[in-house]
Amino acid sequence: MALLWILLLPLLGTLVPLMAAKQGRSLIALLTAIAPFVALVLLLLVAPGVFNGQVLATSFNWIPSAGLDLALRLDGLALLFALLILGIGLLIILYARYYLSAKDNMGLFYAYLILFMTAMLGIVLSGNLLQLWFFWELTSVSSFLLISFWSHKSEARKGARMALTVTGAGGLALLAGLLLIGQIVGSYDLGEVLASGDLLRNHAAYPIALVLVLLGAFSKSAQFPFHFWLPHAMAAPTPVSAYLHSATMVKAGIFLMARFYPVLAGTELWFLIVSMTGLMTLLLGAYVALFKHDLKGLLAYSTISHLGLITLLLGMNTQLSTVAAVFHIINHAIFKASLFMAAGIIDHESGTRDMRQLNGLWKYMPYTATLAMVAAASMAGVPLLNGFLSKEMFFAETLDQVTLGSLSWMVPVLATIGAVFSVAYSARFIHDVFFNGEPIDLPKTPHEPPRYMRVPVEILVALCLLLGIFPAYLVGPLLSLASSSVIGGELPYYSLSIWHGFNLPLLMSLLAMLGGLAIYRNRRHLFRFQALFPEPDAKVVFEGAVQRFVAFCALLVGKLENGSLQRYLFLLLLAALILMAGPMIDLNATQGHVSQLPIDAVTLVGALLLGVSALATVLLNRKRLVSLIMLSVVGLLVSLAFARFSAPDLALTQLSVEVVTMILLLLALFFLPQSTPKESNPRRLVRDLSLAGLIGGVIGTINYAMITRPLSSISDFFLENSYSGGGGTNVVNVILVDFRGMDTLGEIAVLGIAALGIYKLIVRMRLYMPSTNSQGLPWSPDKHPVMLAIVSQSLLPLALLVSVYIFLRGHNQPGGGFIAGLITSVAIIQQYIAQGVDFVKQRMRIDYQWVVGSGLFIAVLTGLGSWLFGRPFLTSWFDYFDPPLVGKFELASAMLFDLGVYLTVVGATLLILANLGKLTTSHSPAIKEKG
Amino acid sequence: MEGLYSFSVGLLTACGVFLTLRGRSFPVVVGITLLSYAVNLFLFSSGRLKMDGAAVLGASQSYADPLPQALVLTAIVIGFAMTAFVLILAMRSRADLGNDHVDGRLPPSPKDQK
Amino acid sequence: MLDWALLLVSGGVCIALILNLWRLILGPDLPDRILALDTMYINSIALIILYGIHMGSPLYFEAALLIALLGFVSTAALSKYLLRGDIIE
Amino acid sequence: MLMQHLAALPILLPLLAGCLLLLPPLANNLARHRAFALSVGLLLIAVSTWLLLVTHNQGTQMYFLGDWKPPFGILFVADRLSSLLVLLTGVLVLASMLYATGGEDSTGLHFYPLIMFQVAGINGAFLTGDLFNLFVFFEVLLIASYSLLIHGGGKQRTQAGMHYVILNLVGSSLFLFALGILYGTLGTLNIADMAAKVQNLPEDKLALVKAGGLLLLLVFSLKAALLPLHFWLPRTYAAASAPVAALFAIMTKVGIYSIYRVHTLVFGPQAGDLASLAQPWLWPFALLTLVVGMLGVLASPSLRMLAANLVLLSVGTLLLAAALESPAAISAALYYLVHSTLISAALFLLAGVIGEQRGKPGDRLVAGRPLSQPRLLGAAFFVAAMAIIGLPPFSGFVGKVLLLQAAATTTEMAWMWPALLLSGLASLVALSRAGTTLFWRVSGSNPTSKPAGALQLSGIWLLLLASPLMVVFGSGITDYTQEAATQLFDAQQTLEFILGSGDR
Amino acid sequence: MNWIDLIAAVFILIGGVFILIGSIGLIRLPDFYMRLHAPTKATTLGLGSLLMASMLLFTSNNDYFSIHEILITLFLLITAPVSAHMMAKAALHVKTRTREGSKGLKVRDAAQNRSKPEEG
Amino acid sequence: MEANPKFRLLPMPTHSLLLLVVWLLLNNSLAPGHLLLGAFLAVGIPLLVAPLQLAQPSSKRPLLAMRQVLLVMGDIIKANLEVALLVIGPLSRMQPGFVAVPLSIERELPITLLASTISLTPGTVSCELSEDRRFLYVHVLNLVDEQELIATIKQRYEAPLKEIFGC
Ligand code: NA
Ligand code: NA
Repeated sequence: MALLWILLLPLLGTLVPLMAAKQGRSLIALLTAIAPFVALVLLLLVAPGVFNGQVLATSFNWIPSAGLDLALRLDGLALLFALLILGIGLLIILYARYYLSAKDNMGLFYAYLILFMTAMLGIVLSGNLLQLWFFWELTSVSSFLLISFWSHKSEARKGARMALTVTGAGGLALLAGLLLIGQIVGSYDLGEVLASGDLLRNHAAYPIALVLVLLGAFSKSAQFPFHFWLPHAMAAPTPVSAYLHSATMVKAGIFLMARFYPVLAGTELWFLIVSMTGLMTLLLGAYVALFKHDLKGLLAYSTISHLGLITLLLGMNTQLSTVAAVFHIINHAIFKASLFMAAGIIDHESGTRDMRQLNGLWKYMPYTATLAMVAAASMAGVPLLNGFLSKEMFFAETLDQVTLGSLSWMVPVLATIGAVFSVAYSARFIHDVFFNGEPIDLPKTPHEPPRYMRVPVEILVALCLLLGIFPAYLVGPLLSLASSSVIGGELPYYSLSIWHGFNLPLLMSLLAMLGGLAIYRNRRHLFRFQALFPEPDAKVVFEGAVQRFVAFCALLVGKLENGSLQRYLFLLLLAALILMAGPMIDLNATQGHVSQLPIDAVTLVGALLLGVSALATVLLNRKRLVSLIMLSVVGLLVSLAFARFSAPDLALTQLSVEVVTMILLLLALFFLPQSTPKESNPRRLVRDLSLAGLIGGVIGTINYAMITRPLSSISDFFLENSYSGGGGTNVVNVILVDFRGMDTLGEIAVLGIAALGIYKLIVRMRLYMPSTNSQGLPWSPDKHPVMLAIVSQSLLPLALLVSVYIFLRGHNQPGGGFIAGLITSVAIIQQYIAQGVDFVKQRMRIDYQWVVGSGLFIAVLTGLGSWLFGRPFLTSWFDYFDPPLVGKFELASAMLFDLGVYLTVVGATLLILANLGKLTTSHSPAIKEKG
Repeated sequence: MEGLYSFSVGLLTACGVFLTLRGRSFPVVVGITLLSYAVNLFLFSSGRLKMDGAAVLGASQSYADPLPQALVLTAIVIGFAMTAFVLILAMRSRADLGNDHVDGRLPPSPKDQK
Repeated sequence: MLDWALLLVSGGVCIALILNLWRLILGPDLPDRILALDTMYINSIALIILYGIHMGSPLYFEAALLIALLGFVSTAALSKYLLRGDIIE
Repeated sequence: MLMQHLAALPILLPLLAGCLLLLPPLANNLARHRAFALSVGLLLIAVSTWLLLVTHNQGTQMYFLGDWKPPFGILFVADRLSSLLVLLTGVLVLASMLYATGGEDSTGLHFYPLIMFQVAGINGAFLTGDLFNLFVFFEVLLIASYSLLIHGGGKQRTQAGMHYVILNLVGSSLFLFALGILYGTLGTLNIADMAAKVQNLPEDKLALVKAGGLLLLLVFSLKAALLPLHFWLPRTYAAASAPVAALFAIMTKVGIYSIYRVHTLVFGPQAGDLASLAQPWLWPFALLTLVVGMLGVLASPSLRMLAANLVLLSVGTLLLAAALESPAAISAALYYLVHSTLISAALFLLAGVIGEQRGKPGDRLVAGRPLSQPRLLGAAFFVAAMAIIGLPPFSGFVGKVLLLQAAATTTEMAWMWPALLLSGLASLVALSRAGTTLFWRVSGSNPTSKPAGALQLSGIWLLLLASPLMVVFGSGITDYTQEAATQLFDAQQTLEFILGSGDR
Repeated sequence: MNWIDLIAAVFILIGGVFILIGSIGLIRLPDFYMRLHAPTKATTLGLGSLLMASMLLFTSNNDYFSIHEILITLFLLITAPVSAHMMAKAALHVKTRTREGSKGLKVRDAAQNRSKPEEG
Repeated sequence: MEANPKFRLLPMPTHSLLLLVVWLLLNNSLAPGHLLLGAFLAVGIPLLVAPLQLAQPSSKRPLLAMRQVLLVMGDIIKANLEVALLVIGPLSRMQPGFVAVPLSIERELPITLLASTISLTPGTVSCELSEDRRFLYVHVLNLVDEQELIATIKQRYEAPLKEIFGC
């Protein structure tokens, strides 16, 4: 339970600074510190148990199906890291209180910082692989926030982005690796995973898993070649650098390697990848650090090289090297954190971090200088300081390294060279800043920092000394505990004494000292030599690379999505062709076994006319009006075909729709060019023709194959139940209003919505009307020819009567609400054509929108009516009445439904056409637009 | 008869497809209308062809499959609504963009296409 | 006799329709085409009536009636288009 | 009494509301429209939740329209899958309406009625058990979406509209061809009945049915924006006004749902000679969609475009899952579907506010003046970005992990893992660039733009809040999705259930 | 065969002949204005007689008076002249060619701009 | 309905009658039910459409009107025969031409009726009406004697119309 709180407290703690943001800065800092402090206390309380050799663990189910549990696990390694995270974290909080200026948003900063702390704790305490990854990514994110804290600075943004991208990518690799491990082991529980090392190492996928996990670790721990992001993360406020980029986050990668050491290490592959990467990084970092003029830059590269050192140690596959690694983790955390803080103080008090300006600060801040010098000495590995001890162990390990066979001698040599440079840059840190003449035009005159800003540094430096002098007592137990949980077994013998007598490691240390000092003394030449090489700015390179890639993507996308509908349609239709043609190829016999109808002359002629007029529509398509007339011929013939093949309702519908469509097309054509320019090049034409031909062919074939095969369908049911169950003899109509009433409801909804949408379009439309026709003749002045007006208006009542007739008989004979509606609208449109919009508008003031609405409403309501009788939506009701002298007649809910259809159709068509007509009339409808 | 019918459907489809692939809005609309005629005939025939069998009870001895007829009716109406919308949209695009090309911008002239 | 007449006349109407389409494609002017379309409407009324008689079913009467109405409307609309361009104003 | 009609309510409620909004006393009165529409939205969520609970506890709900039993009448089927999507739609529409109250609803006519009809169409598509009725509902939601797309007017919308509408018109024609083929061979329209018929199909109809099924797949893929039919998506979504784009986030899912439904039930593993009809096609193209989505995400010049391409990414991901054709994959996909839909919707809304507050540069990814609510919107954007990238602690990572796990046992892993992980990386790069540019690369001051109102922003928060909740209650949700997926794949049981009900 | 069928057959034949002639005229006549005469007239009578036949037959075959065909005739009688008129107006407006040698071209020009015809 | 403020139950009595007849024609029956419904529609529809009707003179002499109708019917049959013969006969014999018929009636309805009759009868189509409605332009398929033609039209068709509408 305590474990949970150790994690939860800081999490809740993130809210504290946010809520306290209005308070004074010291108070914020104090309040912020409470949660981590309590967590630390809790940790120390549970620590004894761990020292007694048990592994504390608690776990709760979270998302079992994903294998993700909230599982906490505290062993030696976790304890060590948790201590570092919380301990140094608290110091950082104190330090940041003084580092941040008044204009920085302190609450936010602390919130981010604690969030990060939580994430780190989550990593080290987690007992479930997925949960580990969860917190791993959380560190990337929170560090992004911290690095970009001064978001107005370009380098802060870029640095943060770079860090996020690199570590994020690593995180994805890690996820893959962890999932793979989980798959191999069959569980994501860390305990089980750690228990199945052999299974893993012998599994075929081991190399992949290893590489993936290491990618994660290396990217996080800034190992070559992923090291480049770390220096640019220095754009962060120094407390962040001290915490994330020395003590904790960059150690997460190390932690990961240590964590999985028992199951992944011990193979050739592990040695080669890990140790060689480590060595490379060690040398590179140490060398580059020397040439950095920025204090933090120097420290950053030194961090890189020390991380390389630890990695190298972990890679060397011997138990002692592992112990050394763990020991150096501790030491590096301590001295590097203090160095960063010192650097921060210098920066804070002198206004710059450039060592070319910073000189002889000893005079101004002797106390800080002393602290910094001790820490730097420890970094250089000077005896009596903690850095010295782990470095000795390191040298010792390099010496009995045999895996490289006859080349093994290289390891100690290269290690020494690395050490030489680390001495050199440490020397520079000391001499170039605190001595070496007078400061050169500093922004401020430096002086000692506020009392409490120094305290953290003092504590850490004290630790450097104490650990350096009494290692065995102070760090011995913790070290052995942590190391044993890394090795996962009995520890080898090792002594933490300062003096092992004169031996090779000591000699190497001495060489390093002297060599380092020598190099620093003659640095001018080295700097001059280094100046010959251009110094690439990783930020620029990285950004450039990303931008080039983005541009490339944009190019590709532009090529693909070239905004040409013709291409899109072509692809769509081509896909359709392929998908339909594929199966049809397998079909061996196109013709089925159903006896076919004989061809009669009339139908033959009809087909001929249909074909010819369709072709004419295409061939004459550039003369738009002509092709429009042709189109309506096609429509006419199609409806004749429907009539021919015993579908009178379809014939009627097709006829009326076709005429309304034509009127619509005419209205539109008036505002469009009267002819289509010739712009398709021959290749395009051939392409389209062949595609069209092929699709037509395939559709025709399918159609033929289909209708020459027998069909047993559900329709018999409709024929049988139409009268008894639907109360109508016109089965088609009964299907429409009863069996499949929902389709009809949807269909009229579509019509109504279309009308609304079209009205939307029209209201905002600005079109000029052409002053002459295509021949250049002016329009006839005779707006409303007399004869047309007279005849149309006398036809109107007749037409309405007919539509009533069609409507009423619909249920039993061809007809119905839809056709009736179209007849009505056509009749009214005829009035518009003959008499004009204004004439009609003045005389019949109907808001067609309401007609549409009420039509739909009636239809829906009719459907809902059946609810009153406890029947489902659209359940129809009908009955026959036979009152005296009126005669037998039927009443059916379907008729009411059909009335809804009727109204919707009328409303929709008129809403469209009438408003389209208004388009060129004086009053523009745009006034209606507002609300 | 079935062959003749299928041929006509295929022909209509081809014509519709070809026009749909044109670059200007009006021919495209005409093409879509043709295509929808073809579709309706196709869907209609899925109930097989029948003469003298209107699905009105008592009007004939054996009836044509009424279901596809109902479906086609729905399809016709929906097709009408859609055609109307795309047509007005084409006008709107002429109004907003100053040309009647489906892409809203005129293509490069044939010369610089090559 | 009757069937014979029906067959013959349907043939005649078909020929008529073919002639109409011919004129429709031939043009030469738009009025010719409108006239041809109008005639087609009327001839198809004839065809439907013949079909109705042949089938002996009144189901197709409405179709004929409708064509009569709609043919007029579309002819009027097309003519108005030639006259005014804007058919609803 | 309502209980008995529960399965129909998610469709009828918005339909009725749509009508009422067109009639007095509500007609043409913005204030009343807002009040009414929002309350309907809340009601819709309540109903959908109820339906979800009922289906989850009492099993699949069926609703026989007109009291005609299957396979003859149309029926609505609310199983776990469809109820989940219906609820998702409810949340989405409420959010987008809340946002619209900020003023987007008055930049054109009939906003709320159209939204209502759109929802009716979407829910109908999710609930119907009849293939032709599915077509009808597709058309309803399409026509509504056309009208909503051009809401607010402007060149881009018209231009995008032309492409969107015409492509979908052709798509609808193809749908009808497919329907013709399937009815002409199987003689039925009820999806379950089709499945039953397909299982013992006469030899000489095989090819035809196959053609029909594949054509259907094409149509659904067009709606789902599967490469190479995806072209309409980016520009359409980028052009639409924010609340509309947010609602559109569900539209691709309708296509995906249809593929899940039809090509699992009718052409699924048990379909005899037509088993796994879709998979060989889905595989390569879903993968390509993912790749193109990645490119698009990186290439996006504006936040809307970015969000649109993120939708494309999710489409690729979801169809890859469909290609795996395993309950585990579908279960993961469902979780991911809900998550990605909500978050991409939130991104569209955010793009809207950001665009407004930045003035001239709008939501284009260039330096501009500071926002008037940087903290608030920054936080929202940060959450949305992390969620969609798949970074903890938000819902994205669960979905990713589940998908990766589902793929891990298959041979396709070698393709799918890199694709999924890289798509995550691409979004990471793109969104970090976008965010830092929009919120941090600012110059000058922001005198003019007024801060977005609480009601408007509540729409965004509603969507974003879902993400952490989906993580916290992950176990419950994943259990649900798993059951939904198993139910989906248990075709035999479904058939007996639906067709058996005809005798009862 | 009964005599009603016979009469009907005759009507049908007459109708057919007129319809055919109308369409022949549409092809055969040289200019628009002349073509206009053929269908507008021939069809009225043609259809009329067809409808007569239909009336006869339906009335004889069914038990009721089937005279609704009259409606169609009525419709056509009302609409046909107006259609012709509108088409002629249009033709005049777009200056459709007239066959050379046709009389009253001055009148036609007057008609084209709906003004008074100048005398002589 | 602002068009005509004073409400009349039968705004167009003749129309109403016509509608009732047509309704019965449509239904092919005299059943009381149809009569009832027909009557209802005959009253209802005119009420709906009345506002859209331009006021027109009503016929003063129905009997004369009847006679005129029959006469025109006869002429139509004649016309058809003539035209048929002309069409199939040799084209060279035809002498097409335009004629301007001066009008002495002004109201729209009579003019319309006249024009229609002209169009329906022997080889004439009324093409255009002059702006001032004083001249009706007619195309003649075979123009033998212009003056004679005009005279026939005026006395055979226009005169009766004048009487019927009493103008
Ligand atoms: Na210096
Ligand atoms: Na107009």
